[in-house]
Amino acid sequence: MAEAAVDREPTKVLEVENLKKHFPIKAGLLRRQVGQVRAVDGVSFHVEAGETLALVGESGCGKTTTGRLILRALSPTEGTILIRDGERVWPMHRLTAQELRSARRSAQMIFQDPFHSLSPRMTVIDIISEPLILNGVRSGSTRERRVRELMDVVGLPQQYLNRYPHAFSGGQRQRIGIARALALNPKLIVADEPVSALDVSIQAQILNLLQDLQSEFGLSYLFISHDLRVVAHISTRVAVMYVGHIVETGVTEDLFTRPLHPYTEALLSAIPEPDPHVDSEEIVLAGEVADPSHPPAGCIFHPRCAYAKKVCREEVPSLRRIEGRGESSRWVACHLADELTLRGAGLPAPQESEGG
Amino acid sequence: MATYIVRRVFYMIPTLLVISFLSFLIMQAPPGDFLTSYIAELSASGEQVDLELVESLRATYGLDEPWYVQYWLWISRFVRGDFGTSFEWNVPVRELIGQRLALTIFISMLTLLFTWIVALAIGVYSAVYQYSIGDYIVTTIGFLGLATPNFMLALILMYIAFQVFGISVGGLFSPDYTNAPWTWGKFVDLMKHVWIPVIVIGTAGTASLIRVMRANLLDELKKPYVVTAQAKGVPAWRALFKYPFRVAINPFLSTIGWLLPALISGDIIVSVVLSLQTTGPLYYRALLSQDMFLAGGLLMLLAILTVIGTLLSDILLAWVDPRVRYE
Amino acid sequence: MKRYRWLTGLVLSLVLAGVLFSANAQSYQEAPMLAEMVAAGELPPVDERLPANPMVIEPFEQIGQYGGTLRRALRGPSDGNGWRTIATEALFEWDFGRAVAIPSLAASISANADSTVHTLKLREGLKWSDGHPFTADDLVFFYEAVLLSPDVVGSAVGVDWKRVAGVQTEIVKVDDTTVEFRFGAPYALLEQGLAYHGDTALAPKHYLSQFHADFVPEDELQARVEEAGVDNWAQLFIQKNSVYLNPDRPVMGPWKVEVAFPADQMVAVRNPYYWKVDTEGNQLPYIDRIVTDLIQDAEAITLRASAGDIDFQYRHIRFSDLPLLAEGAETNGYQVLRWSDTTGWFSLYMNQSHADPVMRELMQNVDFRAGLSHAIDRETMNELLYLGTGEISHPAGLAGDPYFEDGFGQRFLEYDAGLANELLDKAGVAERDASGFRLRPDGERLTLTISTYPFETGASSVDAYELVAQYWEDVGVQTIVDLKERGLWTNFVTSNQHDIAGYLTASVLWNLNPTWYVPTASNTYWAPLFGEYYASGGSAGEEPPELFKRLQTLYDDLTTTLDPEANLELGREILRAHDENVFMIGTVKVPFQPVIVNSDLVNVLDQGVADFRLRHEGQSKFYQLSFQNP
Amino acid sequence: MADPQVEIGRSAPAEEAGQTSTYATASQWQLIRRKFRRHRLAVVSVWVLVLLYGMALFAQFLSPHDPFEFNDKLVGAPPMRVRIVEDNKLQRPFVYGYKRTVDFATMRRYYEVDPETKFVIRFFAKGFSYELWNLFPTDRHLLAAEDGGYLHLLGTDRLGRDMVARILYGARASLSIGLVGVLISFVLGLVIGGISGLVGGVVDDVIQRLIEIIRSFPTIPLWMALAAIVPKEWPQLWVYFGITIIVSLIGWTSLARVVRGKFLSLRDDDYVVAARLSGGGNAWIIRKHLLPAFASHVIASLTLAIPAMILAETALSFLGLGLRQPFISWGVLLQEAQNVRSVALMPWVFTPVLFIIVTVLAFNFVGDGMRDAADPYA
Amino acid sequence: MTEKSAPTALSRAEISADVLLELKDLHTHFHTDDGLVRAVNGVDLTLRRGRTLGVVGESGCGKTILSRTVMRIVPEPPASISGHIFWHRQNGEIVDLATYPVKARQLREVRGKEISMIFQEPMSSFSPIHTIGNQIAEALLVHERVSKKEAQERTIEMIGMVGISQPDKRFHAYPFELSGGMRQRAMIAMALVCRPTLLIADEPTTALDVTVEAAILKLIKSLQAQLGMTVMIITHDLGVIAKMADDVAVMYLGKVVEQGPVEAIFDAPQHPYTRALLKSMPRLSNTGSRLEAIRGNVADPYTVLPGCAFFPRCGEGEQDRCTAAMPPLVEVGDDHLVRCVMREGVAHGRGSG
Repeated sequence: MAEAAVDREPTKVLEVENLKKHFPIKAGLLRRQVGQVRAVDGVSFHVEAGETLALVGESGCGKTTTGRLILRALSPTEGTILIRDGERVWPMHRLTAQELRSARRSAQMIFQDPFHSLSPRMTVIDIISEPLILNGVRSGSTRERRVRELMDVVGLPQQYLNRYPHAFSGGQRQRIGIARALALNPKLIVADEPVSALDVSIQAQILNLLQDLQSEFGLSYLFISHDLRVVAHISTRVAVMYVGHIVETGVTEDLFTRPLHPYTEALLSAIPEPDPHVDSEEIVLAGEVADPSHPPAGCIFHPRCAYAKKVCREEVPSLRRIEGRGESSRWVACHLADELTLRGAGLPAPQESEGG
Repeated sequence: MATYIVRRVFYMIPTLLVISFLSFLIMQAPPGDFLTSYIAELSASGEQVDLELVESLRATYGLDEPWYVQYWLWISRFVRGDFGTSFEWNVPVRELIGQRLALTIFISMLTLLFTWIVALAIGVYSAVYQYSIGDYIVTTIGFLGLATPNFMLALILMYIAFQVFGISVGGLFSPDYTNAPWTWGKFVDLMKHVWIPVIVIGTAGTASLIRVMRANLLDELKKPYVVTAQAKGVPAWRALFKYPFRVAINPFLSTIGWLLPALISGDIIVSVVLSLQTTGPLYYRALLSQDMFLAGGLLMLLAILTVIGTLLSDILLAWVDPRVRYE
Repeated sequence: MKRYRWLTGLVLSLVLAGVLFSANAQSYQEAPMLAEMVAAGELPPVDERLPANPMVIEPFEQIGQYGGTLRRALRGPSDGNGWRTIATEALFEWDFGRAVAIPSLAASISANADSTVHTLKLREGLKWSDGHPFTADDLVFFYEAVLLSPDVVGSAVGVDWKRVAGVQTEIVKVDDTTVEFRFGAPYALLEQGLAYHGDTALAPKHYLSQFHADFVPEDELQARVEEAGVDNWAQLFIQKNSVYLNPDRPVMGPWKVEVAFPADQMVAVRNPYYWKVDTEGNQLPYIDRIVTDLIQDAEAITLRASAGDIDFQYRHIRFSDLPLLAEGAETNGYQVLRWSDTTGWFSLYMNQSHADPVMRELMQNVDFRAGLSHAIDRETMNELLYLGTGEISHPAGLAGDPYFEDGFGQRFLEYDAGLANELLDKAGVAERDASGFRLRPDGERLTLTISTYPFETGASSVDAYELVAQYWEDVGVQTIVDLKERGLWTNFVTSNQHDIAGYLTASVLWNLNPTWYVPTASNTYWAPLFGEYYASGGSAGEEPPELFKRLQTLYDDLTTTLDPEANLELGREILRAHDENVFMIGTVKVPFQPVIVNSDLVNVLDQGVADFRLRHEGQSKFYQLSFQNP
Repeated sequence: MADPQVEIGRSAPAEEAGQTSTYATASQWQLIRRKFRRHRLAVVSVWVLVLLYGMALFAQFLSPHDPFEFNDKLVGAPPMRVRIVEDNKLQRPFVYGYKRTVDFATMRRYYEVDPETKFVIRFFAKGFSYELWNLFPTDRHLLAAEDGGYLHLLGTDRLGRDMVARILYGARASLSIGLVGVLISFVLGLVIGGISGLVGGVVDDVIQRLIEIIRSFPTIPLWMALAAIVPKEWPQLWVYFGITIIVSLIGWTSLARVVRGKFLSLRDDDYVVAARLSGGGNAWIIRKHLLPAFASHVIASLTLAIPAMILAETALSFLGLGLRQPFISWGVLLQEAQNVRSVALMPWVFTPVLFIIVTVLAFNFVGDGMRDAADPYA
Repeated sequence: MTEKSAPTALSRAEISADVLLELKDLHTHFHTDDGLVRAVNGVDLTLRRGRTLGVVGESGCGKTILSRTVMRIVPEPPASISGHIFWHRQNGEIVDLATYPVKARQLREVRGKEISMIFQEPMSSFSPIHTIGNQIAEALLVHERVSKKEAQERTIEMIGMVGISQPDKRFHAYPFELSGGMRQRAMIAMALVCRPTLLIADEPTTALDVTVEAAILKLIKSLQAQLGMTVMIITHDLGVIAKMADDVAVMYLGKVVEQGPVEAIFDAPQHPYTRALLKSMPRLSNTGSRLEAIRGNVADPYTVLPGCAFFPRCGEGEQDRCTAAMPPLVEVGDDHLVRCVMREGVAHGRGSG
């Protein structure tokens, strides 16, 4: 939370501060609220213009909820979300339904599952022009021109204009989804696991496309993923989430090679690198992921942490800046960050085989 | 779970109140009252009624009161377990219903048994051999049962029973046994009669159950755990009955509660046509003759059973399906 | 003393029955089942049970034998007339199948000079089925504590002689076996009236008074009310007073209900104190038991009958089922008798007191009615409904009714569309609209609605009236057949809302309920308003025109005219008015009523009259029916 | 790809095949049709229904006799057989008349084929006059016996009326009652279910409870009461609509549940969220996404609801609460036949049952097929 | 990779003695309304005892069907199987599983006892209404003459062995009461409770988080060592292959296009498809560079292209040679086979050298 407060510069496309989303749990005779699932519990981060911030974590850590909160597909319980588009700053957390319509031109979303994120009942042109229609592009011919343009941009043959999603492969569908997201020229794209449902070969196509689009249109990505290999490949910076909290952020390379949080270390150690020569010893975490409706006292990770001490069980660590532990600033929420020396991701593979 | 049940029971109270109110409105909705139909009945058989006497009767039975007063009187007594007295039968409603209850439940249970055995067997068959000729045949037969109007089937079977088997129709017993105490002979006599209603009522129910069973089972057969069982080397029949069948039958088991009201009402039309000594004809007659307390008592009883049945279904579902139980 | 009473009884019965008593004068015979009970000491000997002068009955065909169970079927508790008509007794009863009242519980009746006071003597020593004496007190109890009581109602059906010439009748006990009926005017119909509705006038005071507020302290009665689970003592009384739903109530009939509905089968067992004997001194009835199955569906009753499971019944047995019934008769051991039917017309009650003046004028126009009558092809209707065997006439009495004259009801019967059109034109509905329908004199389209409900008298009323409607449309009269639920129909037509009511018409003993032919009540469907005027003594309804007033006067005279010839002439004049005016247009009447009779049953009236007033099957006197092989 | 069904069932696109395949541009409904066609029984049933509705639509033209025309010469006559051979020679199709004898002992009519009277069947022959759809006055009929003759292919009823004509005319009411009833159920179900699913919260609770209450009610008394509310003064046509509404009351609750369920499940689907993020308001989302998404499911449910409505009409008629003669519906025809003597003496008056059965079967099969095809992407 | 057996040069005879499973010209075709799907279309593969074979390929390449064909648990019909599945028993007996009728008792005896399988979706692969203990013990009850009590004891032992704490308590747990990782462990327990010779793991970790995946893979490896099993692991993730497999088979459209020891495949991939797969894979080691994607998509399963199926997406092929006929599998190294005409020359060269 300190981070956003300290440096608020016009280069920041997205600023999130102390974002919370608590889902009520109702039970009992009168369905009274008896507790809450703290899906996102005080998250702060920002995305710089033109960069890709990866939000990583295991399933249920709250990263998808965070993504949806930013675009107000869900309403936050607490916190501020600012999206900056040129001179305009949208306080997403408190916009009315009417204002949101305008604000969403600045930020769009790409979904994980290309089978579910496209209406099976609409043709490609219908799907891509939907945001155009809804945002006042009245002329049909203008719309079609724009759709064709977008199809070019994402690499879809224009003759598929009148096809339905079911006629496309997963990769192509994801391209359609990307074209839809681009239709209104947003500044920020929240990409929620955009490639995890795709085959590896197609994954590469889409990742390349996302990178190309970023450089072409100056997009900023909030890239939500659980796949650290993909994250390593595409992101500028990484934020690691664990049970509703961000436990560590940093520039990608820095974070991968020198993790500061034991959870990041465990995550990195588990990456199966496609190289039979790499023989890493992965860290097996004890126990289960904490229950977000009954988070443990102290550090949320302490029950599974091999390094946990008394302080970890009692005090909640704040996300703090660690200087001099890398080329850029690092933030971590660990009491012991200064004491521990943690292992990074596997060493670079030796030489590529022929054709590499 | 306990709070869940308590909450459901708690919800039942307003529901039943609304139902009781609606029941009463429904009974009051047709113009006239019991005496109107009583007079019509008398004059149809040639009697001339004395209108002065009729007014006096109306006062005796409280039918001259406004409807909300009648409702209040009725419901306040109902709550105390006093269902009132049937105008027509001159007997307390409770007694009247009680008298016919045993036989009604017996027939319903028998029908249920018939329906279930047939429906489950056919349903399983047609799911396992989906799109086979056998599937098409049993499906068609099942639908045929659904499509044939019950009362028609009842009439035709009644005639066949009379013509071919020489069974004295109307009711469940031959005249000689009607009031006789229970003996083996009376039981045999009952069994001679009871197949007609069982088949007639059963066929309609069977068809839909076949469909449900087939659809459920088909859904379950596609589930990966069936492959798991197969991969374990479990014999096919065992894999079928231990896993998908058990899961597919869950929605079935949970409908047991829904049958509760059906146990009492039976299939009204069929029981009227066959003149069964069950509650169905009683009910039908009560509605027709506007025998208010009898009709109201039965209506409320059915509604209560439905609501309890629903609750029972849910509890039963939780019992057979651990997933629901732990939610 | 006892012996003396017995002797007097014997002598009296000999005198009254006018039959020579040839059997053993020392004793009466009784059914074996009763003899057993006597032997076991459960019952006094038959001689003590019988009255001093039992009614001696000559069986219809032969002396019967004791035993057996007679099987019938009824559709439900409201079907109670099916029991009443065969198993209840009254002060007078009809002779076999004839509208002739003969003393029954009454030993004799005499009247004063102007017939305003009738003195009725009961048989000596009559006993209720529980052995309690039946006396004049019971009659007075019924009349004063039940019929005239402001709090309790015995039944919705009253007695015919409650008021005569607007004055309430009095019943006065003279001694234990004698009562006087005191009327406000000479009264000519008492004996018939006692035979017709007499059974309702019997109330066992010793039993029923325990449920009556005049006889029981309030708290004691309240306890009984609560025990029975009813609202008030009047309800309790009604409950206890039912001869057929309450097995505890003592009766005077030949059988007493032992198991009542709501059991699936009603069982009635012989009344050991029954007070009729046959000519050989055998205490009646011959048959031990009557069982009545509760069968809700009429179709199932038909099947029961054709299976031979019904011994004697025409209730719910229909002409249209005859082919089916005839088929099973031989194999299943029954025969199908044909009793004459006295009501089975599909009549059209032309509302003479129509609320709409234009319509009323038309309805009252004889040309209009005649035209409509001529428009009906009754031959075809007969063919369609009754295979051409039905009777074609208007309802204006019937052969067998003393007031009927040959030739009544034969006007305007022939099917003649030309004549029909001509008469209708003449009646003022000559103009037609674009669709070819006739217009009323005020220029509106003439639309006749036949209001009826689905009933059956050998054929369906709906079919019959639909046919009529089609014939009328053929002569340009738009006709709608409006089917109502029975109760609603009754309300509708008695409140004068109809054009034409479609219903049956009674033809015998109409003098006891004259509404069929004389507008004496609102259920005179062809003139409800005028009837209401009469019934209310002019305070309600509408004063009728002269023609109808005359009918009312004629009827008033008929009730008070004792001279048989003069009385007959009054009745004939009433019927003649109908013959001339056809207020009720008749169509076709069912030819006969099939009666299912077990072939083993003897003493069955073979030529009966299917009529409620003659007590349906009861006119064959069930107490003297007997199985040859019980 | 753990599930082999998925792997083989999902057709991967033919991108390399440059031509635009029909599959690729096939809309939802085209795909549904394609999937539906695999259910052969359903396809046959569709044609059966087309035939039945065609019969209803052209009832007047197809009827050889006026359904109200009674024939006192042929009361309760058995079906006539169409013959083409006489004296071993091929003839134009014809029927023989009947010779009637009456047994007055049993009051029964007997009909014997009378080779003396012969009625040749003419196509497009003249018969009773009518106005087709109240528009075209004509007196042509598909089939009719040669002048003055009778053609009772399914026999006659107790008043000598032609069963063919009565069944055809009855089809008009019976077949439309299902459709109209379902339409009413649909509107009720859609509106109430939609509100329930969309608004949620207390409104949803109240509606769900209401549905529960209505479903707790035994249908027969509900019908009886409602049928009693239908004013007796109403003309038959109004009564018909009244009955239709009553019958439709059994359908709307289940439809409302379907609609609500679909609303709830679709509301959070990714593509709906996407539309919302594109700036779509509630109205847009409902119109463009939700309605099309469950239209097919709802139609399948509707199809399955129709037979229940048709049967309900017959049951109501049986109870004497529904339509009544002279109005003709299949229920009315059955009610008229509802007695033992018909079973025993003139079983042909039960032919309407066959039509009911075929209709109900056909709708059920079509509904089955529709349900399977409703989601072509599954 | 401590447990991984070092690649050794075995003679032909030695290899065959070591063979556990041999697939010869195996076809699994599905007859669907839309046409014939050749899910497995002529596969030749050999599994050797104690080793781990990784089968890798994109969705729709037929790898899952292949694994199920081995167990004969594909639905027949619509599937039809031809070719040979030679199963070498410990006692030297060799049976061809492809020849048995689909309901044969012999097949059932192999399944779960000699060959068992773990699935991708541990949630749906368990019956939701039976306890996991019940479902695990069933395999024992079906295959071995054991009492219920004994079955329970052995099941509990097995549950403990796969690293589930409080095994006697978890025996009575329902699947939904366990976390994803625990369920997968239970699934492994179920597969191993009869101590099978061959364990087929079909995408065992795809549905799991990365940390859980690591633990599960580790568990499989340790159990393999402990029980001396042979493992066939099906995955689309080359990372998993690299970590687990001794030998690799790369599948494309129902065919094995390349197979060989894992090092050979990763270090010197011969088939253009294998190479493309490896290159399209994002790695930690080359985060900066652009990925090399394979163009296009996996072809329609209904259409059969003449020649090499990969040709339309292959950048290296030559129209005439590649589309002429299906290239044969040629050996390019020790146990290293490839199905590519472009390698034929190389192969010969190697083969001769």
